[in-house]
Amino acid sequence: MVVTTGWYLALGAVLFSMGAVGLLVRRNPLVMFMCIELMLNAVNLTFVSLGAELGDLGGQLSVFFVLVVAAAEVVVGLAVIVAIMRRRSGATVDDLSVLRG
Amino acid sequence: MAELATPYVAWWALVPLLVFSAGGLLLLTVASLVRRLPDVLAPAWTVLAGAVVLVALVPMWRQVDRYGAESFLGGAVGVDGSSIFVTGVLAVAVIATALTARDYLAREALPGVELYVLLLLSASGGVVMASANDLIVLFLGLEILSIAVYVLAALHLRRIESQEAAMKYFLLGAFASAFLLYGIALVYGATGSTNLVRISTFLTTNVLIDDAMLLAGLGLLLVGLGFKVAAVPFHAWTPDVYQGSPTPVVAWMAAGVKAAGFAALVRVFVLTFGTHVTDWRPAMQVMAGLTVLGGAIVAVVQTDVKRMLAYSSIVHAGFILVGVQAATDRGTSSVFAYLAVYTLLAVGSFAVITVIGGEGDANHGLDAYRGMGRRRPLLAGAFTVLLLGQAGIPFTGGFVVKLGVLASAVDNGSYLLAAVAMLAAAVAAFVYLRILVALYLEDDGSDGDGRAALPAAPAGPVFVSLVAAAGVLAVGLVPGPLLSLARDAVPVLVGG
Amino acid sequence: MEPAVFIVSAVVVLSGALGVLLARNPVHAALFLVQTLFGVAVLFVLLNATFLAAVQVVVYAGAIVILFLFVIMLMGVDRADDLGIEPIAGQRPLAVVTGASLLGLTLVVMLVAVDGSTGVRAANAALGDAADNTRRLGEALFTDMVYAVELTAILLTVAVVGAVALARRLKGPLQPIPVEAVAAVPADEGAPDLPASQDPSPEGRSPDDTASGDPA
Amino acid sequence: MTVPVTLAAAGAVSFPVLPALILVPLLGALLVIVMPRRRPELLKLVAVSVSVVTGAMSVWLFTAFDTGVTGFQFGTEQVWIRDLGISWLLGIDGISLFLVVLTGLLFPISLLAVDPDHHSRSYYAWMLVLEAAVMGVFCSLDLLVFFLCFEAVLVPMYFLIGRWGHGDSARAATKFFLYTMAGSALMLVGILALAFMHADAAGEALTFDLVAIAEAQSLSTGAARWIFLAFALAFAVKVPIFPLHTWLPDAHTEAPTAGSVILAGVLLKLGTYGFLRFGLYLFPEASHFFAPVFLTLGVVGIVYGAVVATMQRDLKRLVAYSSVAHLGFIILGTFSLNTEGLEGSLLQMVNHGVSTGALFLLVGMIYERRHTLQIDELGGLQKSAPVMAAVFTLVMLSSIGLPGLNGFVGEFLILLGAFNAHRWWAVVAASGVILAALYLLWAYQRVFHGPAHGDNAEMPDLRIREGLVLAPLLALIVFMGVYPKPVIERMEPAVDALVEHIERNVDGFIEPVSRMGADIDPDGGDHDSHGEG
Amino acid sequence: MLDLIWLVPGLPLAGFLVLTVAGRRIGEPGAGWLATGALTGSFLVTVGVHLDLVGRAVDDRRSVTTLFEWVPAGDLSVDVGFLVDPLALTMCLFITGVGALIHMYAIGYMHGDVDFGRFFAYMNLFAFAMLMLVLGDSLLLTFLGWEGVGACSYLLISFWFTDEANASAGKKAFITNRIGDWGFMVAMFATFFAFGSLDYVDVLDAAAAGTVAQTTATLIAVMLFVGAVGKSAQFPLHLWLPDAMAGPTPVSALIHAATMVTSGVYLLTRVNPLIADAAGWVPDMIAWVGVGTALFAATAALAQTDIKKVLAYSTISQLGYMFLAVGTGAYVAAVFHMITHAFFKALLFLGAGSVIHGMDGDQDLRHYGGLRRFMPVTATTFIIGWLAIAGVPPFAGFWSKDEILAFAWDRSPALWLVGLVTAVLTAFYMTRQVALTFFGRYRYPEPQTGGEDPATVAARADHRPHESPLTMTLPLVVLAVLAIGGGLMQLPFSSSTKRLEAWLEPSLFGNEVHLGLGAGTQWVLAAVAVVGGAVGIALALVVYLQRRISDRAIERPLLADAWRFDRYVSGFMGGPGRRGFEATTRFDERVVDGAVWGVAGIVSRTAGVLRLFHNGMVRTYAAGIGVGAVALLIWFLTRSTL
Repeated sequence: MVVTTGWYLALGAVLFSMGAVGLLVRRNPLVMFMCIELMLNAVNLTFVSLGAELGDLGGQLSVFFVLVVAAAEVVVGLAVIVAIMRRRSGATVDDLSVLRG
Repeated sequence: MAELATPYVAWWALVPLLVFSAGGLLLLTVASLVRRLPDVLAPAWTVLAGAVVLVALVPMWRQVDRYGAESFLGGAVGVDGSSIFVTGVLAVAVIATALTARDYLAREALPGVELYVLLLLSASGGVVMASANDLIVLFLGLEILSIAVYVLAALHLRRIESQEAAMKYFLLGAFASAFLLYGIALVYGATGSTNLVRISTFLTTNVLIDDAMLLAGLGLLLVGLGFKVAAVPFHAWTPDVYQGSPTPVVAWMAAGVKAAGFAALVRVFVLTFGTHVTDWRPAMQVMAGLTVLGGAIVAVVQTDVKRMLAYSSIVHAGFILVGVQAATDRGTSSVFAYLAVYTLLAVGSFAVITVIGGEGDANHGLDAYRGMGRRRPLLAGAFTVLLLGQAGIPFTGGFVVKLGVLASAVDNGSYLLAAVAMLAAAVAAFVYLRILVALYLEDDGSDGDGRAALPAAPAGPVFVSLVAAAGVLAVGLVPGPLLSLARDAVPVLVGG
Repeated sequence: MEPAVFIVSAVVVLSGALGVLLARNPVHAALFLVQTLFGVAVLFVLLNATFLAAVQVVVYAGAIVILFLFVIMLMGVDRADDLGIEPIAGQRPLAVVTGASLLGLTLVVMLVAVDGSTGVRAANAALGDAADNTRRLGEALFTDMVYAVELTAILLTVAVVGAVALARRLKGPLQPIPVEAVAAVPADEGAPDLPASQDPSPEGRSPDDTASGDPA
Repeated sequence: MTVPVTLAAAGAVSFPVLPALILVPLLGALLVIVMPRRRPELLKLVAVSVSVVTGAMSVWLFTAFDTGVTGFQFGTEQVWIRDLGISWLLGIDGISLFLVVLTGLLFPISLLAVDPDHHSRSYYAWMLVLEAAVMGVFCSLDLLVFFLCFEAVLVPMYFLIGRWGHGDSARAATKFFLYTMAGSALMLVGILALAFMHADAAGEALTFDLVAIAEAQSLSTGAARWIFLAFALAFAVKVPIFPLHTWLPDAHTEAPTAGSVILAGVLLKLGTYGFLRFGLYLFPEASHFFAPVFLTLGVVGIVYGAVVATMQRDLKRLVAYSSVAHLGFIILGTFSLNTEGLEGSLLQMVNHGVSTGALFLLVGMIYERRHTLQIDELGGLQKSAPVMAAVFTLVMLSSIGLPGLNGFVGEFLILLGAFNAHRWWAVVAASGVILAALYLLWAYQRVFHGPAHGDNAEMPDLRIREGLVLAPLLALIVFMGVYPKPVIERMEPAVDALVEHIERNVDGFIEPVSRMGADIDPDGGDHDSHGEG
Repeated sequence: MLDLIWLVPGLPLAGFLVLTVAGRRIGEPGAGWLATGALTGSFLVTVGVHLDLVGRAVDDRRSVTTLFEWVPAGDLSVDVGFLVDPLALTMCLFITGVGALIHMYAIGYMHGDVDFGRFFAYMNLFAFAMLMLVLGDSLLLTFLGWEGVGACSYLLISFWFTDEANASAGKKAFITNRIGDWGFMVAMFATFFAFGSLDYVDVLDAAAAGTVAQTTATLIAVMLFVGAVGKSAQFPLHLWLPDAMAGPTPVSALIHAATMVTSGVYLLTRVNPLIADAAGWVPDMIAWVGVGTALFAATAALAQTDIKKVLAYSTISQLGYMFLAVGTGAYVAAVFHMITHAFFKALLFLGAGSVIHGMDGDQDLRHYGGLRRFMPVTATTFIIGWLAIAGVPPFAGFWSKDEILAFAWDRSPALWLVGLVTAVLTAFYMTRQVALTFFGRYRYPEPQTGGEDPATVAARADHRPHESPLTMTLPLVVLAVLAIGGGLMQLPFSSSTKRLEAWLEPSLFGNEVHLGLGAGTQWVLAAVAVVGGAVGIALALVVYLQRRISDRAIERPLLADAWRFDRYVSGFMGGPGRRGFEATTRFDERVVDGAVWGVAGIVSRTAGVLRLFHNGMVRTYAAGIGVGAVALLIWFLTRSTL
């Protein structure tokens, strides 16, 4: 049997959905953030496999930038989390709901 | 080994981007090298950068006017009327924010130049979005803009609310960007490219037997961009983030981020996917309707002025969407005109709120505004004009631009949407009236001459609010110039 | 042998993802994440994206996850969080339904649709074999994509500046954490009414609350 | 695009008087704002003199108006938003003339009559802005400019009610603002739709020129009807037509005296004027089609307003509800679509402005003296204030519609026209005159008759200044009752033109007029419908 | 002389204006004399015009004098102009004449009133309005006068406004009149609709030419009749007149006896061609309403104890006679009775006023008695008036009433019979009044029914009734003379003695019915009428002088209450009517306004629901994004070619 691109894409879809679900169910900001990383990886997978099917480099190029963006996001995101944890260590995102209404 | 053929660069078109980014980096280095920097320098520098950009835009505008739009850097960048117009709007927002921020930082005892640096850098991100001809580039611009704004939101390190706002904004923003990226990937798969020009040529030349992937990609793109412009149901972050973030930053969010976001929305949907307008217009119409109604209705029950204006910004986003969904030149130009006026309204209003917020930036309840009409006639007058402008009362810029988007909607026959928008506007008017009531009608002259309880009115914000109010009135009375500018700002796609 | 590798690494990827979802301890979650990332890297190799595979391992698994772990240690938030409770009513069912329908829809796109992509072939640059994958990438990045590359520079600067700005410790007192934060019950502001009778908003504090925010 | 604006010989002066009508008050407002703090007493002087100048110009218009000419006079045009084809297109005809004059007269009077108790600077500024906006409404021949002014009126009125009103004025002001704004929300959509459809049909550039659009009549029947409804809603709220009237009593009760005078005298006319100028002129077919609805609502308003007025305990509320009844008459006349009815409505607009204005002034004077308007707290005032009682009697009789006073002529013409068009509506509406007598006389009896106790016994009588303020209104009440000819003959050409316009554009419709030897078929309903005559 | 006709209403108007401006300064008695002078002047002018007209040929006796155009609107064009014809002039003559006398009388009667000036201003205004009513050359102008007199009667009834009762009476009069005016207005609309004009000349000539369809004419006639019923206090709109006695007595004499209340009769006479064109049942209705009212009011008058109330009901009753005449087509008889009635009823009212004046305002018959000793002139003249109204030959009343009865017989004996009974009753209650007032014992100092404290009784003891001053007695005398000789203007013996008929002929378009009875029948009828009158008088004398029969037998509370009709009506007004009004008001507050607040409530309630989404929880917001994404995907996939 031969592995078509569809398999990769499907895998990406599953991974993406799992990431989304994770973000909705986990309360630890760090873990939620990891779930976002899962989604980004799903996207990367999709990019690369599509690029492969198209015989095109564009997909891989895009992934390159996604990686960079992911890194930047992680830096800032973790910085924000650190800034909060400094004052309210161990707070879940649900505890951070002063702003509402 | 062959020489790499570096693509052609039209440097004149990159001036705004270079000024903003280089300005930011320079400021950063200077600030980190020189200790005890006079704290007037950073804002002055930022304002200067904004002013330089504005000046630089004039010849660019002429150039584009004469020789038409241009694309370069391997088709990654395209400068046209719209990108220049939006850049101008961004520059204005930068200047206003910087002017407001100086006194704010002083009052809140927040040292450091990072705010200005990040402001300039995020502005450069906005410029990139406004001139992006490639989805990846657009995404990068958007991330530059957003990541800077995440930090800006958290910048009031003394207020836990500030960090909470940043956290929410950040998590949701990242979530939304994931969708956006997935959308880009699908579009790439469907069209074989991320370059807007190639995509549109591809779509105009081929008819897809099977456009599921393309349309799914469109949907996901709409999620990502809808989040940036705070369209229902992707809007929920707006009130919390606006309420928590430092007020001058909120001005930038409302003005700058929205402007960039809508520029991107127009570039992607109206321009690139104009061929599929029948597919995405209904979705966007529903979104627009939900946005105006949702924003207006929920705003009614708010008692925190900053939050009220957050919801009103959602309403405005809905109105702008009304212009976008028209997907006509009239609609697009009305969108840009709206963005310009809304920028004035936002920076002005939030400048006033900066003043009233008082030390700690926490005093935003309606009762903080009681009797302001007597104690602060000038500021109250400016605020009145700005609020009436947001309500879209005739002879303010707000009315003119609302008229524009409605006209475009009616022009392409979406009467229902126009009617819904007007009704929502009527509902939203209640919110502004409520603030006006606090300003003028609930003045229980209790606090003697009142000046005692009054936070000091720093020059910067007052100046900004006055100028903004004047601008709003000016546009309301003489709308011709702005509208013709906006008409020439209709974007075009040109290949490199 | 490709199917075998695919299936194995798919299992690795998905199990890792599942681990991230379900691990009670964030440290474990991070490690599961690493697992997933490796799996993806393998898939990259399968797809002739050798360079990306390498970057994936180095940057992601190497840098990013380590960063995560640092923060976890630094903050001491490594205590297991309780997955048994769900404060927001109906959040989990909603999450599952949303995720499921998301999955369903995307799968429809990916599979029911004519297999794979519809776009033009090799629009940007021909995809070579694994051997010169890196060279081609480099060429593309520094010719057509040079603008984007420059932008990443700005992006990273922003990230650094932001991290620095947030890391700074302020002199002078901080503002108190609002009471609502401690007892996070949704306080319902009074019913909407005409301005005649205002209800005081939670933000409208008496001056002495905010006074603590004064700089010395 | 140019309008068929006939520059009447007298009107063809180089001086652009209509823009002046709008600009003079506006500049006056600016002047008031920038006036030096040290001389507050000058504020009133400036404000009054500005409004007097405006009033003088409007009266000059009345005299210079060319009776023989149909179409618009004193026309001027100034492009405003070229992209949308919006321009300041001003002109007046026999229909708008009198409302302009009325505005010009009422503002100086109400400025003279009452002084604000605080913030006089902004008070005068808002009053002048209001005058400018109202003038804009009555003079503009461009749909969008009309809408602009129509909406702009809200802001000054909102502040006048809210800041200088009594009682729960903030609530009343907000209700007024939102109610009317919500009402006119759809009108903007309607205007845009109308303009675009016209542009498409006529293949011209986008224009909001009233005359051009109305004369072209390029809309499909269905579209015209929908858009008419959008307009009608806005006007109906403004008039107000039952059941959209409940903002009026609140606004009146809480508003300051001057506010009430202007509100009743001028602002309510925005709606009725809108029906005449825009409803009938732009959508003759739709107006004719929906006429039964509005006739019914008008009649209901007449009876209903009177009934509710009878039971009011607050004098101002009573007068407010009487306005509902009177405006019901105006609607009735408007939609009887014949010369008598239309002229009656126009006349009634002016009359109602004068009479109710005077009534509110008097009520305000009573309030100044007694600080209450609760009817059962008043009584026997005629003993202590005979002159005021006499004046009140005169005004009341005019409001009841006593022949020989102004109120009667309008009412009679309206009913006459209505009878020719839709007999039974008129017969029912005529019973309104009974009820009018009922509530006004009863109120008068409870306020002025009977024994006087407490403060009522030594309430001071009318002062000279107050008498002088009222004098012009009283003079008008008598004059227009005895010799309305100069007024009617000025509106006749415009009204005839309007009626012909309707006849031209509604097929099968013939102006319902009286005919020698006509028979009143016993079963006969309205004989107008497709005027078998 | 004819072109001076504008002076007739002009002089009173001038008087009114002068008095309103300077009434207080002129003061008493100047103001009174000025008003009287004004009216006397217009009387003289009227006489002049009369002579002028008499000098003309019969067919030349109708002329229109136009002053200016009043309401020119569309097809409608109404002038302010005067239609001078025999009918109008006849009215003017007795209005101005009797009016002048009553003005003069009022000078004495209103002596010492604080608002002396205001009173005469109103009186002059009334005279003006009344003259406009009769002289107006179009229905609209008549309507102006019509409403004008209504307003004046309102002002004069509530003249002493500090007393709530007077105020209410005035209001009641005005509003009841308005009900009639509604009919008048509808009639005018119909007239304009059918004739395209409101001028009498056009309308009446057209109607006389028979160009008007019967239904139209019927509608117009009926509606005008409604108006007339209101103004002339016929059943069921008679309610206001008894209350109207609250006004000063001269007002009652002038407005509520001599002039205003007769304008209904005038109107119907004026539009006789329309009535002629109307369906046959219209005249019958008029006749029956008239005679019914006559009987009804007469019965009520039997039991009244207030001297003015008796006269009020008798006025209603006499007006009933006039309507009977109109209904039977005897317009001349109607006018004839109108005039004679004006004479003797004014006389009676003024006499009553003089009595009240002499008795310090006490109006209760039962307190009087034997007053002829104290006020001889009043007594004599009052007795003359009594004989006149009782239909005793040869006094004026006899002739007019007899003529009416004759016409009634001609139309239908039933009408005649009711009329006759009424005549008997009239004689009875008038006799009762005279007996109780002027004859019998002087009862004033005695304690009255329903024992009262001795103090007041003692206070009354030393009161001496006195005769009124000359200004009051002189008019009495003059009117008495007229009441005696008034019949001369229309004697039934031969056509040459029917001067009034001959004179009015041009105004009647030959619609005057001519009696088909032989002289014999007429004599019999007259005899029967006289006998009836005599019987009534005799009965009354038996009851009230010889006290053979207890007056309890006649003065039933039901009658005193005028068959409780008024009670029922006001009961309805104060009960269900008022409740209905209040219900409407509540409806306005709760439902109509409630709906507005309901909308506001809906908005805020929706907001309350929506804000639950903004609960501050990131993951909720994320869920929102997820759901939105799913929704968009669904939409776009439905659009795709799957």
